[in-house]
Amino acid sequence: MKIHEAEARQLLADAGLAVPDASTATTPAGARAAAERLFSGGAAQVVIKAQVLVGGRGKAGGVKLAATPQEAEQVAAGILALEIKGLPVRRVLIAPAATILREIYLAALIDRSSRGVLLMASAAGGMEIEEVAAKSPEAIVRVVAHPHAGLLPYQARQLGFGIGLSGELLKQFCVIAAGLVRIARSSDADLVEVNPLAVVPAPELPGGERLVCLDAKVTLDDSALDRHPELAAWRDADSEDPIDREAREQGIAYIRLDGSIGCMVNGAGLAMTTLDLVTQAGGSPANFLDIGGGARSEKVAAAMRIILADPGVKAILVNIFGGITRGDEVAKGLIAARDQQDRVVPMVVRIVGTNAKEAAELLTAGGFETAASLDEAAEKAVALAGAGGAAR
Amino acid sequence: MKIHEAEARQLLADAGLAVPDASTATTPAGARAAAERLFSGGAAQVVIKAQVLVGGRGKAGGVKLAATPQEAEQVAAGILALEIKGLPVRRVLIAPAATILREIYLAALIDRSSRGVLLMASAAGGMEIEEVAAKSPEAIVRVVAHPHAGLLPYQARQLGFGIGLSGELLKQFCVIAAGLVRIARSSDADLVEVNPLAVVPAPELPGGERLVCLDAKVTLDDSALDRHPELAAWRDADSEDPIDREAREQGIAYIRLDGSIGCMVNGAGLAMTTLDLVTQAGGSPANFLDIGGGARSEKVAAAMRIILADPGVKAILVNIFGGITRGDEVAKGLIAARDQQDRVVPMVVRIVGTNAKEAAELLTAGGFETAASLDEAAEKAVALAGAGGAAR
Amino acid sequence: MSILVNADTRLLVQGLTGREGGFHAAQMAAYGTQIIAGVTPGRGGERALNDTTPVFNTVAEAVSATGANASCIFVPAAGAADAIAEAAAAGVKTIFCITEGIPVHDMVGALAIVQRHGARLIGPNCPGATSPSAANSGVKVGIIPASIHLPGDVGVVSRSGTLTYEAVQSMTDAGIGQSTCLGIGGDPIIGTTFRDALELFAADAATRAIVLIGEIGGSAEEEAAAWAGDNLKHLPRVAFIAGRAAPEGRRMGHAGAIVSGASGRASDKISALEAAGFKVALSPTELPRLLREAGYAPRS
Amino acid sequence: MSILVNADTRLLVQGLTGREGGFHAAQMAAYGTQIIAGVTPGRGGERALNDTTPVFNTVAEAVSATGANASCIFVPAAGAADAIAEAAAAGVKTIFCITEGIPVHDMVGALAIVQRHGARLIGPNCPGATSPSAANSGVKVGIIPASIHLPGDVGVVSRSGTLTYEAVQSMTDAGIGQSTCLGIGGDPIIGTTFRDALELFAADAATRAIVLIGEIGGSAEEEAAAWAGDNLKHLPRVAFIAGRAAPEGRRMGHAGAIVSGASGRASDKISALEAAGFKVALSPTELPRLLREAGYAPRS
Repeated sequence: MKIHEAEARQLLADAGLAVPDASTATTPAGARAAAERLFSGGAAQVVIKAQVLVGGRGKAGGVKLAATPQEAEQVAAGILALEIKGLPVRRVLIAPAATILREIYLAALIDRSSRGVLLMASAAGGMEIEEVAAKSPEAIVRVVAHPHAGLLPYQARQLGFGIGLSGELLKQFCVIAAGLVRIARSSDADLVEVNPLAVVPAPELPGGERLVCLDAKVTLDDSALDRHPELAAWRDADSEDPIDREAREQGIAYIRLDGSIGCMVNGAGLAMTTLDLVTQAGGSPANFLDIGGGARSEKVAAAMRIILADPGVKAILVNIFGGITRGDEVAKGLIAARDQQDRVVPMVVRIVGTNAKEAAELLTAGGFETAASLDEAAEKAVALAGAGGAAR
Repeated sequence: MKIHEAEARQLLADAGLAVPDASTATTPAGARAAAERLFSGGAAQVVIKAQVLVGGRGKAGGVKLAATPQEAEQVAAGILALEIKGLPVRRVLIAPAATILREIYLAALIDRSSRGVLLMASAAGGMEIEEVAAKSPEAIVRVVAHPHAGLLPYQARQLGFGIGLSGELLKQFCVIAAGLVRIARSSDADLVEVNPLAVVPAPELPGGERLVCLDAKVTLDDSALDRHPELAAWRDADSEDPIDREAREQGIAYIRLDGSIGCMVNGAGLAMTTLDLVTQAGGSPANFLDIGGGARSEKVAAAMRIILADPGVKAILVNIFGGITRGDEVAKGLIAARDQQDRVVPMVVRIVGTNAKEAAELLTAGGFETAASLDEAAEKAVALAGAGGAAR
Repeated sequence: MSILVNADTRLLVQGLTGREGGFHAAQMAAYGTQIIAGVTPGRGGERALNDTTPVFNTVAEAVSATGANASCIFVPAAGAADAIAEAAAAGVKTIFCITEGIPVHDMVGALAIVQRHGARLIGPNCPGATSPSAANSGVKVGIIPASIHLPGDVGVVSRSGTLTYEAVQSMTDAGIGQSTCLGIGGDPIIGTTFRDALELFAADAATRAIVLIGEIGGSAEEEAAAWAGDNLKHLPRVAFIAGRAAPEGRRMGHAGAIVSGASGRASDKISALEAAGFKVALSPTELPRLLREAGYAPRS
Repeated sequence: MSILVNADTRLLVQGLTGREGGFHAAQMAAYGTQIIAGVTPGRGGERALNDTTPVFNTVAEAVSATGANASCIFVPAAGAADAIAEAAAAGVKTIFCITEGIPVHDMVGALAIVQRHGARLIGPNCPGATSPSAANSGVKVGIIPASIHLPGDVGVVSRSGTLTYEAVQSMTDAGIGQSTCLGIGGDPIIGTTFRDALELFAADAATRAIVLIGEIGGSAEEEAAAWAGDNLKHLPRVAFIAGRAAPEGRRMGHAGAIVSGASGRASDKISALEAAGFKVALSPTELPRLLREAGYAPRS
């Protein structure tokens, strides 16, 4: 689960890291009030940032400066009227604009290869890390945190020296790096990214510079949300599609796509394969949908509702390989679902494995179109979707 | 550093463990007031416990029950008048008396052999663990906590099942066992012991029983006190001998003994050996004293003051094997110390190793009695102490 | 003979008294697996599987009483990482974790404990492994349906569940049997990787060809291909990668299946595997034909 | 030839730019030890030891630039456990920690990391090790004064500092030289135990007799004796235990030196050592005589 910058900053601040004071607002007037507080607190300029769960908001005009409360209100009004990559902007963050001397990239993330929490740092902050990785991979310094003890002090120093820091900045960097790992572990986050981690003037300190976290991106592990109700409450239900929410609540993995063939499959790998074969057969899948293992007939009916809620669906392909899941349960669910449906679309069903024979009898009795192999099912589905099978 | 039961209970309570509410008092009237609070809170009886940093206070009359506030005042007066193993009782703890169904022993301690935090549990609580170890060693269940992750849930279960717990009590036990390890790690404690961990009636719970920590013993790691100022503040300066305090503040390891020969040595092992050889030569050491490595002349003078503060000292043996420590520095310190001294006692000095020659010249010029070998030094010291060399 | 599970496997089932654990343990036993103990904290002293199998409170007790050398874990997600650590600390050397939805940070810790004790974890969120055997009864650990297997000499390794069944069924239908069929699980952090599995198959005299079934996300297929290019030249090898049609940035069901930026794409995996001498199928049904084209022929 | 330190030792000094580190590194170099690098965070790029030795910010850099294979740590107590972990993680296999006063829980963690990386720690709070050598220059790591040593073939292992010097001096005075003289440290949690040291000496062809110098507290001497009784029969062996006169329950300077209840008493240790064939001295000065009585004769 992705959380907004505002909440990610709060996690950092709660961990004692240097994050500039900021507020959020859902209205231009609110943004003005927030800006007034910051200006009276000594800010020379404020930055107003769209809170949306997609990247690239800067290029989309979602991040702007303002020099007065009035300007902040106008700028916020503009941003709150935006839609960025299809997502409406419902909230903005208002923070003092910093004088940035240099930008650093720093992130703690779950890493598959090392099977641990990987710290990545680069002196080339501000840009996307993928860009740095492509242009100058040697500029990225990596350290894997200790699996139980977190980031050890020597590891933090290795990272900091690795990107050329020293003295007071190095010390601050080490505190922040260890803090990111602590946040990742205590919040069960897959990713805690600070970009930019900015070097700003600090005349009061030896060296005259300090580090502040100017942006933060945090992705939480869905499997661990149960034990963090306070974080789960941050789910942005407003920006979640109602159908996506139903799927989540039913324990169904559902991703809407742009095509016309609705797919219902058990197992993520098989579901991806089904999409691949539909595409290969010249069709265009309307969704990824995994009903999971051992699904009962009620879940099958829910999956059907979810698929049909997409008006683009012109045909449905059901592909079940029974293992834990019993084929006859799925067949019963399909029959029940069809009876409840308002909208009728052609359907091809392929059920093999556990209780496939019982399923076949039920389906034949119910007049369903069936298929023996996955390839055949994909071809039939494409044919059923007809001319509408191409991308909408 | 040992801390009192009252503070140990606070550490447990702060960690969220079940510890009965208690107060401390330094006067009988204070004890009465504390008891009044507990009686009005529903206690049927209260227990009044001497707060002293030695074992065996129960047998010494330092733990007593009272059924009324008046009785609590009288009992507290009696206990506050006690001296237990030479230590005056300056404070008592007043807690509700529990109805104990069974007693369990549980401790987390630094274990040399496994080089980790060892958990020890026994269904035979209430007695000293050494006694259980001697009588029925099989009754003690041991588990070594993970070096970084603390006590893992399965380890806590192993301990609990191992002493015959199940159901609700097992769950509570697991929480407490993990809590002791957490306290040991977060407070840098060498030992966190709960004895008894009592099973008491709890009609409100399934099973009708629950666990409470009725006594607690915690020893903190002296080497880590610097990073726990809040715990270091618990040092019982009142019950610390002023000479012990001076030694501690000077970084000198000093233990007063009962004999007549004061010893000044560099290195703990060599200091113990010096005591052994003095004893073997028929003498009786007045102290263990290790001036540490690299000691300068000021520290030597401080050590001399500390030794001479003991009126039982009739002779002094100085034994220095120079490595980091320079022999001439020690010799200078001895000369300076002698000049400042009120009391003159005979002294034998043996300095070998780094700068021994320079030291010998200084000592000879100063008219000190010297010795070549440790054995010779011990014999000379015993002779110098004369008839007074036997135990006082 | 096979990898990971065989006639010497003395299996304990953690969570044997649960619904899932009990059901699949019965299936395993029916296939021929020796199930010699169960562990459910608080149920020690009971017997399960029609009164044939003792249940213990702790894995340590179970191992010391029965000599179990492998474990299959059906413990709910909140306790599964602890169950893995318990098995490893008790000296179990081969640990299958079927449970899905284990928090990933729990797995980081559990895997470090597994390594510390010199054990091997398969999974989590994996279907297990089956070694069908013509000579005696086969052995299966986990939840792969018994019906899809045929004794043989092709090693199958896969990140997914039902897709594996699909692939194995198509092999069996074509008369191509398996030495061992292994599901390594679809989570980002898993105990045994594709490369680990290939190393095991390479050292197994009974395995004469390899089928690798991967999917988008991560770079485990690329890492396995890099190793196989140098070390697996002696074996015919084919592969299938699911997710060619998957959009970027969306997690396709499996926590591990996501294309992020330039990494995890099906096309890169397919290129890497082809460069390492794998023939890559466009559908699981093509695998039998490609195996033959790669030079594999079932023993008659 | 010796144990732990020898002519192949390529030493890095953590804390080389500090007062203690600099002083003792110069002493070591003068004795013949190859000091090839120093590490002090923030001082990378400087040179130390009269401009002969490069200083690095991290151990990893130092190892990769110089091929150091051993480290000697003079870092203050608050950072010493981290320095140990850093050395182990950078691939240094033999790590001496001289620092005293390291919090014991820090050591629990550091030792686990040392073990995880397959390294060996000696200490902390130890004087180090010296391998005097007649053939070429000797090697010493740590703070043992060079002057007390004589090349020879008696292995010395001890928990204490100056007591060791006392014992070694008495041997040297009597014409008995040392293969290696090792101080394992007086803390409760240490990396290399008496038993570990005896195992190393037993495997060292150049060691023909053993001197063990123990003290009250813990049971490391008993554990070493139990092993030696079965495995050290071929070597003459003598011991000394400090603390016969120590009272119960008081910590005698060393954090590890305390008699608690029935454990840690000198008498038990002496009995255990005698049962394992050690001759036990009443004073360090008796060690040379007892060595000879145990059948040891210096090679002429």
